[in-house]
Amino acid sequence: MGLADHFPALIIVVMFISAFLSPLLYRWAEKVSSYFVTASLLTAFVFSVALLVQVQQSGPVLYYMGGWPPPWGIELRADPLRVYILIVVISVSLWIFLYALRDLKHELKKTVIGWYYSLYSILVGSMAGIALTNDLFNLFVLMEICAISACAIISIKEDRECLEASFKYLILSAMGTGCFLLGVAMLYMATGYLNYSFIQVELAEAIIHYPLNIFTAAALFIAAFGTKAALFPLHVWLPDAHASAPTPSSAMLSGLVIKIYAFALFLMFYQVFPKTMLDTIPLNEIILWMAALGTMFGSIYAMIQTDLKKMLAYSSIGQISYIFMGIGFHHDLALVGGFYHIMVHAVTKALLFMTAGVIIYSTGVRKISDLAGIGRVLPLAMLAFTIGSASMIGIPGTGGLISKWYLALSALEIGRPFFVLVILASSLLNAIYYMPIVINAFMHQEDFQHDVRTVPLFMQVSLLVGMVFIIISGFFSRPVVSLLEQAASLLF
Amino acid sequence: MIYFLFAIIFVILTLFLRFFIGVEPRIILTFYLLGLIIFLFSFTVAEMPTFGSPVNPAFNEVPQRYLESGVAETGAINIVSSIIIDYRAFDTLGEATVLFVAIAAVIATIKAH
Amino acid sequence: MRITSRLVVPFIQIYGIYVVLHGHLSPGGSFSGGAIFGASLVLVALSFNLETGAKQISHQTASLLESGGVLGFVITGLVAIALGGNYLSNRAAGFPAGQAGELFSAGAILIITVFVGIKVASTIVTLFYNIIEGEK
Amino acid sequence: MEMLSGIIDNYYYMVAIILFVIGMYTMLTHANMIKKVIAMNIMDTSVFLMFVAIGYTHGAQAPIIKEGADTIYANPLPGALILTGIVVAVSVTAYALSLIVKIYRYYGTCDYDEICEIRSQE
Repeated sequence: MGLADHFPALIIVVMFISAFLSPLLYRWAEKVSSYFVTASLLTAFVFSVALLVQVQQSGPVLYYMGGWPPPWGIELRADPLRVYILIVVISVSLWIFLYALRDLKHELKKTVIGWYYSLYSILVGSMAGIALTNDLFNLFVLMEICAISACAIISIKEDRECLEASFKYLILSAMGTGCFLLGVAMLYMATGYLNYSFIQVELAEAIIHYPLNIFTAAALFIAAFGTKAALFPLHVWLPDAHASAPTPSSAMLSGLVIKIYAFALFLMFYQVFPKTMLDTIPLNEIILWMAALGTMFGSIYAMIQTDLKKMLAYSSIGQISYIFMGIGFHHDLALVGGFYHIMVHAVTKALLFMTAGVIIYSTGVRKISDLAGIGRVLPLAMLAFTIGSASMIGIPGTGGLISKWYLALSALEIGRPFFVLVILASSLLNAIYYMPIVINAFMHQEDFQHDVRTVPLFMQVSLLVGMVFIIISGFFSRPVVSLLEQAASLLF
Repeated sequence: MIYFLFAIIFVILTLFLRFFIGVEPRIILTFYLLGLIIFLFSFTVAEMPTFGSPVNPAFNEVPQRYLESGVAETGAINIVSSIIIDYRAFDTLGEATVLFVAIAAVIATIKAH
Repeated sequence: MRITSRLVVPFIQIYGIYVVLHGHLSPGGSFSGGAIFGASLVLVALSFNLETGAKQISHQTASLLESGGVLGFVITGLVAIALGGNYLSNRAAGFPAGQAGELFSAGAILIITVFVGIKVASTIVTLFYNIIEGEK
Repeated sequence: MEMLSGIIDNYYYMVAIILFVIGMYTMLTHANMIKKVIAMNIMDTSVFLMFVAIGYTHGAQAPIIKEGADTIYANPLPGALILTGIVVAVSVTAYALSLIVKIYRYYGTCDYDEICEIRSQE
């Protein structure tokens, strides 16, 4: 048995170790702790790429924690979809961390940066765990870790709005986990297992004896993950939390944290509940309609915002709805679209938040109306903003088009052209609130009014990386799409 | 017949609460809403496996193996301990991590403000 | 009050250690035992004053113990990998199991219990002090 | 009537559900933050009650194995899970309380409505 057999466990453990050590290291050697976290993120990245290679070669990897086979022990499962999510999570968080190294110094007090590193790596570790675990109760524990650390990286900024926002977020996500645990209790009661695969087998039979139990559990799961992933009517916590947080936290929360819950809901639907159940009850329809409303209302709310970060936060509500649409169509092309959108939107939204962070760092401007003429002062940042918003709208040549293309294609294929209209209309709405900012920034006649600080090299480089990636994802989408198609074909 | 009786009791109760005790309509409505939710849940409860029965689905081969061979496999006679620290040790690692996160979050919040 | 707590605290602490060490033999375990031990330290701080309480265990040590407790847990799991088992495995990795029912039995269970007990006790103390200090 | 007897048999689950609804209602509607945290705990506790009730078997004993004795033991798994769950709930409570301490220092109140009022006045 070599190291290669233990990758699924090691990815999580490496992040946890870095979290436990970084506050201690920070106290004695500041420089070392940031290198240490970067190194462990890199290690986790290497491990997850190696895991992808393993999965591609020899099918899903199952890892038994403690050597106990399920249903007695906890099982980690690495199939292509989960590893894809894992790689997205770890690589995007590595990129955001490189940006955060410079940005945190001016946004946070010096004494808490070590704790920020710790919370950040625990957040990454728990998200990797959510992507990999195959056990309902383990999922609950990891979700709770994820929720606390996500709240803590908001409230760490010295600003009273952050406190309120993170309290609201904490209460609502505690409600979410409460609902989730009740659902788990009902499923456990009816089946006697906690492992996804065992539950799926057992439920096919149990659904005859305890149908209401299982429907209630499904409804509770939708409520729980909907709250955590800001599905439209349950999104109330998101704008405050994402807008007031420090920039790297905003990028992290908007880019990854809400998506991991959408992915968890996807796992519930396709790997926990039996296939027959989705045919008999219209759970998919509920999600689909909520998502359709979310794309419209998220964009409409975003239009009336005056604060740049708040607008980006509302735009996240619209964009997460595309991912839910991908789940709700119950079709393999839609899944490809939804999962491609997870990656594209993670990068794009993180890039947009970083741009906002750079603008705030260098000029202190937060209001959209004050951005006029900024394109001549901060050309690189505004170029990044332009490419990011192009991807949000879905202009050809950016990654945003690919995901919308697949979503619309599958909507046509299952014979629901109405949703194509929804996707088109929301793209139009996106254009309505992103384009004026870009146009104003470059075309405005007068000069920019505020003082400008030079942007550090690290930040510029990370903006550049994001831009390049979005363009690449727009032109060379084939490898990822074929991976996703292969994974989706396993499910249907 | 019995539904009719329930309806009459319901109306009388509402009128009584509103006019003799003087409860606000908003509060009465909220209570009825909560009652409705609990009523919907009660269908689920009625359908659940019987409480305390030794043949219900939760008591399958999983706890059976814990109880029968737990001592031999882990060496601990307290089966709950052997579950939390051996069979499902990763949960406990997560739990210790939750404690650590709570500490980190509290210290970060308190030091930052 | 002070005399009572001075009398009671050593017994509480011994009881806490007992509960931790007998986690695999009797009801209780790392969490209950650690909480009892931590509560005794909080009791000292409450019945005397914060400074006397802080003498018992300083912030530095508390946070060291915390990280140390979890790290010990994680490393016990890694040792299992080094011994050839899966992560966090006990018997399969070859931890000595001993005679069931005795104090030093159950291999990794005892080690992990002690680590988690330390962790929980220091967590309770740290939480208490930090929230009190935050209020000032 | 079949339903009624089902509920009476499962009164333990029913109590858990009622507590859950009470906790959720209080958590979502009350303006006082401390009350929200208490309600959160009620909600969690109700789920724990439900879990523990699943593990109960009539006439069974706590799962500490005694050599030679021929007894029925209760299902140990829910108990073990709930030990984890309780610690999780405690840590969320601790963090929420520390947030409240800080919010109280900024605004001088724990009431959400009053905070909104203070903010709108500025």
